[in-house]
Amino acid sequence: MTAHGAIAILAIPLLAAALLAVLPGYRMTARLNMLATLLTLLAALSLLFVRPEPGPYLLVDDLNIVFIVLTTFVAFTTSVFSASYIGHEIESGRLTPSFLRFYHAMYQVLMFAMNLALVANNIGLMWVAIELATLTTVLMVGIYRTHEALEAAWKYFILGSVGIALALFGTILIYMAALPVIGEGLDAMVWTVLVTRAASFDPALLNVAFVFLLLGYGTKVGLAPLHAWLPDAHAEGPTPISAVLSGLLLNVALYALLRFKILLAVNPDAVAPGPLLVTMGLISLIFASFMLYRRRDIKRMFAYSSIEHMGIIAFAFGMGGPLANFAGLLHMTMHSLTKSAIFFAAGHISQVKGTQRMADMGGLTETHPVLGWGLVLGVVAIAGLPPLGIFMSEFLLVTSTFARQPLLAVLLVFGILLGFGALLLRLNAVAFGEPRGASADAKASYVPMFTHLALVFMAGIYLPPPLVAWFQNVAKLLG
Amino acid sequence: MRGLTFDIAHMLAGLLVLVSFIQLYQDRLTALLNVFALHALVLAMSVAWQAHAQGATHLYLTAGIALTFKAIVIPIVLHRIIVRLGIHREIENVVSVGPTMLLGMGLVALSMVVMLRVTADADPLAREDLAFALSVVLLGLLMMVTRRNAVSQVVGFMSLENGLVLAATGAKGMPLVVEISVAFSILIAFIVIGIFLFRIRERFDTVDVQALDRFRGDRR
Amino acid sequence: MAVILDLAVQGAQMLLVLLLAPLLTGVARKVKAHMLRRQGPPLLQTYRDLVRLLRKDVVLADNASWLFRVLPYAIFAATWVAASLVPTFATGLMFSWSADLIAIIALLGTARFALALAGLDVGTSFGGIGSSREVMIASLAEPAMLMIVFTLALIAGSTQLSTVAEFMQSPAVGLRVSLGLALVALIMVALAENARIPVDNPATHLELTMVHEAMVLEYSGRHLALIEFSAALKLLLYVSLIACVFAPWGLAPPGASLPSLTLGIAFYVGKLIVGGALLGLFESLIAKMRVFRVPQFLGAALMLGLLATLLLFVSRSL
Amino acid sequence: MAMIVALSCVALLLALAPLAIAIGRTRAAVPLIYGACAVISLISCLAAVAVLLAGGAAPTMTLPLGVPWIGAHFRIDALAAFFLAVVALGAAAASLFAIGYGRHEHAPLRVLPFYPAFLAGMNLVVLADDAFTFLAAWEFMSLTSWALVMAHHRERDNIHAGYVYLVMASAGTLSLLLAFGLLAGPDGGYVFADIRAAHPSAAFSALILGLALVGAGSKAGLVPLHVWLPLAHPAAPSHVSALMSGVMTKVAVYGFVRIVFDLLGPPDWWWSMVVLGIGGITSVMGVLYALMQHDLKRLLAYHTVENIGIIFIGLGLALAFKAHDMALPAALALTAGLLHVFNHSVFKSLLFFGAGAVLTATGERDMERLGGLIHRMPQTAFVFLVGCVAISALPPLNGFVSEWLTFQAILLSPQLPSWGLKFLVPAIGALLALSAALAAACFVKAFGVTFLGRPRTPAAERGRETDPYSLAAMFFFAALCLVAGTLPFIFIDALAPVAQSLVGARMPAQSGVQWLSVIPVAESRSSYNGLLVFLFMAVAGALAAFAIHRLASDRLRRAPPWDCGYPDPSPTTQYSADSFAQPIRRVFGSVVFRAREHVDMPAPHDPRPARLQVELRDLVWDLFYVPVARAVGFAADRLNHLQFLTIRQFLSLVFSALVILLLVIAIWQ
Repeated sequence: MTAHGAIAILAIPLLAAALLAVLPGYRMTARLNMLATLLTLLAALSLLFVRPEPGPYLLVDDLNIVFIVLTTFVAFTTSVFSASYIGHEIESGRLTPSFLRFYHAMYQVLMFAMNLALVANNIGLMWVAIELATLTTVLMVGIYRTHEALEAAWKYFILGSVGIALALFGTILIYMAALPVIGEGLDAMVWTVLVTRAASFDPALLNVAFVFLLLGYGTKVGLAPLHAWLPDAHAEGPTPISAVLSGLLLNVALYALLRFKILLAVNPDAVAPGPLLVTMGLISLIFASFMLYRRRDIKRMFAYSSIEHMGIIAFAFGMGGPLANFAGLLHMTMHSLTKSAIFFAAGHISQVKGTQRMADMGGLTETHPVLGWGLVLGVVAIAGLPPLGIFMSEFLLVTSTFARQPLLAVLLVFGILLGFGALLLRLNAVAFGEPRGASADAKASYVPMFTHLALVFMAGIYLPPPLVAWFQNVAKLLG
Repeated sequence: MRGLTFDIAHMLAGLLVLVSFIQLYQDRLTALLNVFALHALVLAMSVAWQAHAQGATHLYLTAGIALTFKAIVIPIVLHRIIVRLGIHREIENVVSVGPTMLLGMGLVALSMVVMLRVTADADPLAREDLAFALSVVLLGLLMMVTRRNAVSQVVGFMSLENGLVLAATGAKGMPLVVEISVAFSILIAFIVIGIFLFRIRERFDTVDVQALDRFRGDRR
Repeated sequence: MAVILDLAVQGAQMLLVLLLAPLLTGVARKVKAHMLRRQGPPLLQTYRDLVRLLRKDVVLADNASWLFRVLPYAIFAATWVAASLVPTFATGLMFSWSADLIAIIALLGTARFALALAGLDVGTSFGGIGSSREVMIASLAEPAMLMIVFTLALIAGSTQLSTVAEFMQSPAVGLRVSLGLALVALIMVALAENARIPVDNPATHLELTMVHEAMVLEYSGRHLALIEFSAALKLLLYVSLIACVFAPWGLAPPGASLPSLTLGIAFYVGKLIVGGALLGLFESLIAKMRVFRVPQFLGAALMLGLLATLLLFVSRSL
Repeated sequence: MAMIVALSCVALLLALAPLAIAIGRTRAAVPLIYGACAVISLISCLAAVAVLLAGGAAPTMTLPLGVPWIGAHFRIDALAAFFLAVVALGAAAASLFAIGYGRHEHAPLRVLPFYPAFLAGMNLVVLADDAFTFLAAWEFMSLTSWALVMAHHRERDNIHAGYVYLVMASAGTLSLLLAFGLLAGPDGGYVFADIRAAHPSAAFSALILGLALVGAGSKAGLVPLHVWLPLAHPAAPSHVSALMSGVMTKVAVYGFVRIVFDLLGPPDWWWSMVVLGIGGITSVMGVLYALMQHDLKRLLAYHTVENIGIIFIGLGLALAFKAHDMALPAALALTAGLLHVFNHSVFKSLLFFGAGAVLTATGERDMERLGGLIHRMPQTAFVFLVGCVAISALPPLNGFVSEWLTFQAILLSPQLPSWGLKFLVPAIGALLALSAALAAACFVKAFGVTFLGRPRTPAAERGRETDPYSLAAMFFFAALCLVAGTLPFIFIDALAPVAQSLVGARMPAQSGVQWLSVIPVAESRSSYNGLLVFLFMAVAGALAAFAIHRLASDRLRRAPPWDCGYPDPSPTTQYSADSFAQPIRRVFGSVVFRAREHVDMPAPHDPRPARLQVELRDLVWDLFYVPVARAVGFAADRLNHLQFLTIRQFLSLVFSALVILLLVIAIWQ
């Protein structure tokens, strides 16, 4: 069985990108965009059933299959959302058709890059893919060409490229470490080979490599203090891109980190990556929670909440162990779904209100019940309240941590509570109270938002056994 | 013969570090660009030497890329840009030269400590190169941190990537993937920076990053 | 047969307290008058007052509610039941176990609750003054009283008054500091609860000082009679409580013969007269205090009670 | 069987929520939803009672929900059955009340969907038999009740109330999360059975106790974690307030009992000192707060705090006795506490119903603007009066029975060997007595100012008697107060299996005792017969009335009030709620609330009115919460500067992070 499925999830976006770059008219292109992402999703689903053999470049295993399906799914729903969102942008004249063409093409390129990063079996290839993803998102963040957008894109670009450079250095170091054991050539960069031989690598070199990889890919993940690009990029870019950034790109970067964590975990003498991850995770969590209190821009606020949750996830993987890893994976999945749903809501809300300032929004549950309650549900989910999925992951994480590292767990709980306080404060102001701001009725497609929320709700109550089995395998893999 | 190869590689790599220091020392944009050209040149030479030493022909390609793009094209274009923007004036460092130098020294020492200790059993050629490469990377980063001006930051970034190339070539038989990706990334990086400088020029009368920072989130 | 006798004795007790309550008040008044070199009303005057009040019409405020008319009966009922549950001339009566000392205190609480509500019903300022002050006093007197109950319960190992009284007769109880403290506290509480000097003055209608009288200001006729009667009953209750705990002599044991019962009654009447006399004496010796000194007075009682209890808790374990 | 019934009731309730969203706008929605809730709750209440009385093995069930490899475990043992009965009973009555009350809801869609979900959440907490299900249900209960608090979100206070409430609630949940983390251990034995099997070390147990106190206490409203309660309970619609105050706090008590008595294994003696201390302080503080209020619903909410304190006193005593393996006294104390749980749920719900009826009749919650309602709402006034008497722990109603039992337990405590308890318990007794007396004062005020006297505003004059559904609910609970007060042995015996399972002994059976009286330990020691006391009072009262009307006079004339000769027609001359509390404020307030009175008396020639201003400070709020809020705000401001750095400065952050990590590596090797 050759890698048809794996090829497909790469080929479809590329073709679509080429097509979309030339086709005019936003209705048709938007539909084409949807269709392409749908096909990609189907291809990804096919991977569940027929799994190609790992080759020197491509690999599909338990770890990344989850990510691939998640990515393609969110990509699809986002494209549905984007269709209705972009339509409004065209009408309001924030985007010109030519830029729209560019936007759709870039969207597909981004999909291609992320899928490539996920299925890449070659650490160099993975690096290239993530770099490509960064560049495309940079261009899309700057697409509105307002002062703020450009500034955000510029900041993102500089910080991102520095991060990516560090990551490359780390990759080279890994190769150097593999060199004496595996010998020159391609094999020394193939992950499946590396992981089998990693036990005999030079541990010291691995450590330095991991430092660079942590900082490099950590920048993409948005861990504090490397997070600076993230809030602005989320706030200033088009909302679908914010959704994709928070929901997917962060995960992809984190996925890269996980690959290398496994590599280190195999080597007995290497420094345990756990403590580093835990520390950065806690810093991000608490820092972001404090930052939440002074936010006035709705999208920027949820960007910070993404940092917070990335911190929690990093913490979980840093703690390790079957429970914590399971919690981490679950939290990552739930966070992608929930956060993108929230951005869908936030996007429509800011379109209706004509602003992103939360001070100009209020009483949404009165003026726009569906949007308002959707936002409430989303925030409730992201805050980790039952019966939604994130509650389960936080439950598993906190309970399993406290018995092992009471102090860490207390810090974790402190951070979570802090962030919750801030989110709830804003939610109360935006969703309840006297209606404020414009009250034009929203021309929005609620399907993507509520699909995500429904899935999160489902997961909070009942996790299907196959999914559980996957997560448990991966959790074992992560050690 | 082995000894000579090693010495020359060592010398070239050391030279690269030295040039990085010179870069740090510069506080005029034009001079800075020239020095950067030199930096790229030395890089090209060292890469070429590595190609010779390792007998890896594809590294000559890398050397060529480095030479043409970084040593020639980019400096010229940047010269153009700064002329067009009319900023030949002094570029003020955040940290004055002296402390910067000291900091640089510290970084080099650090990278030595880390690397030499790390690759104790790796082959010495690669080891030296790695150490120097790391210091070049760190110095490039230091440059980005200590300069206010966008162009000089870009220069710092590129010298950082030079360090990467040095490391990549130092790694024996690293597949072509890497060179391509490096070149590719530099290319893209340069184009995007160009676009940005251009757009930025449309809107602001300077590329000074602080001007960008005047519009910051939540100040609205 | 025995059951009939028990019932009779129980009934006798209920009637006895009813009969003797006005007498006690009369005695107190008489003694006070004598101390003031006055002749004072005859002992039976209180009975006459009650009867006259009962005969008179009720003049009801226009906006008085049905509750206003029900409350006097509730007050009377609660107080009467409470009073007839305290051993007077015999212990271990048929129904004496149906409520222990705590319950008796609570019954008085019910009566007070009703009285305070009555003060608020018509919506006059004086009624309000009376009720608010009454509850303030009660909120301090009740805890003090309960501390005393604790003391007794810890000594006698029971909150059942009959048991306590029998225990107090037995030689097992020595002379105790706690008992002394408890007695003092009990007397202070009793004065406060019965609106006697120095806490309140049953005879005054000087508006700003009165508490009990202010509450019942709007009552007249049979209602007033009932309330006065329950006041008398309450006084009797406290006197017989003190008597049966601290002077348990002559109490007829359970299932005693008729002669010993009559002897008990004689003893009891004697105790009442002594108690009333002492009360009158005390009241004519001391002056009334300001309303906001009362908390300190009762706080002292509470502290004494708590001290007594603490001593016991520490000294012995049942 | 019972389990199936209970769970299907929960499922039905959950199913009602989406239905309510669907039909919420129609007129039939209110009676339909609330009627269904009432019926379902009644059924599950019956099921619970059946389990409680039948005894025998506890029905259990496991569903493939929740944490995948564990599933959702459910179990109805005696404890769960008792609390399930309390919850379901309160829910049934509240739903019945709401059939009438809910009609006045102006935005039913904000109440109807969340109400059944809230009920379901409370049921689930009691049924849960593993940590995840328990906590999920617990937090779900908070969440849905929060939504109900936000129902009238237009008032600013309510938004603040909702905020404080949900933050405190999730703080509590998180601390329970930590507690269960310790109980379950690192590899996650979340099922209660496993937790019982494993015994944590002494230090851990103490930690768990602390966490349980914070977690359950913040929901139950222990001082100083009570601040959310008087904000949130009044903000919700009255039938929800009744549920939150009367039932949800009991669910919190259940959580505490479940963890400390059941899961945590043998207690340490000093734990009881902590619990007793907090309970005593809570009871007195709660009633003092309540006395200072003039908002009827807020007064009731604060008074809930007091009763929670009384319950925890009972639980603390039970802990003390259990720690010294004195099983019988422990059983007595525990029964007292649990009986008070039931009683309080009954009369507090009743009182909130009354407050709701007043609110719908007059549109006023502020007692200073009410008065004289007994003339226009006689039936409501009557049931409210019953509730007041019951909650003031006065015989012959039920509040007295449980407090009497608590006193009996206190009187047994000299047998305790440990000295700390010897000193503490009498003081606690004094506090309990004090709070009981103050409670009476508090409810003289509540009833007197609201229902008696003359109406203070036109709104109060326009009041009309409330609807039959509400009245039915209120009369039902009033009757229950009387039954539980006169025939307490039924409930005491029903609680026997609970005590048996938790402290290994039970109170002597009361049903056999002659004349149906209650004898906690021995007849010679103490006994109480509510039935006889009630009968005596009834007979005595009737006798007196009969005799007087027959033999003396029964004539009656109406006349203007006397009032010492100069009655003032204006209703403002009546004693107001604040002036009624003034003596007690002067006695206690100056210490507890830093109460200050500023009198502004104009000079003789000056026509402006004299003013008396009273200033009360909530020390708990000032000492605990304001500093925390300040600290968070300060940190947020400081850190917020990081948002406004230049790119270069961000780069230097990255740079320094890199250098530091390299240094770490260099040093570490």
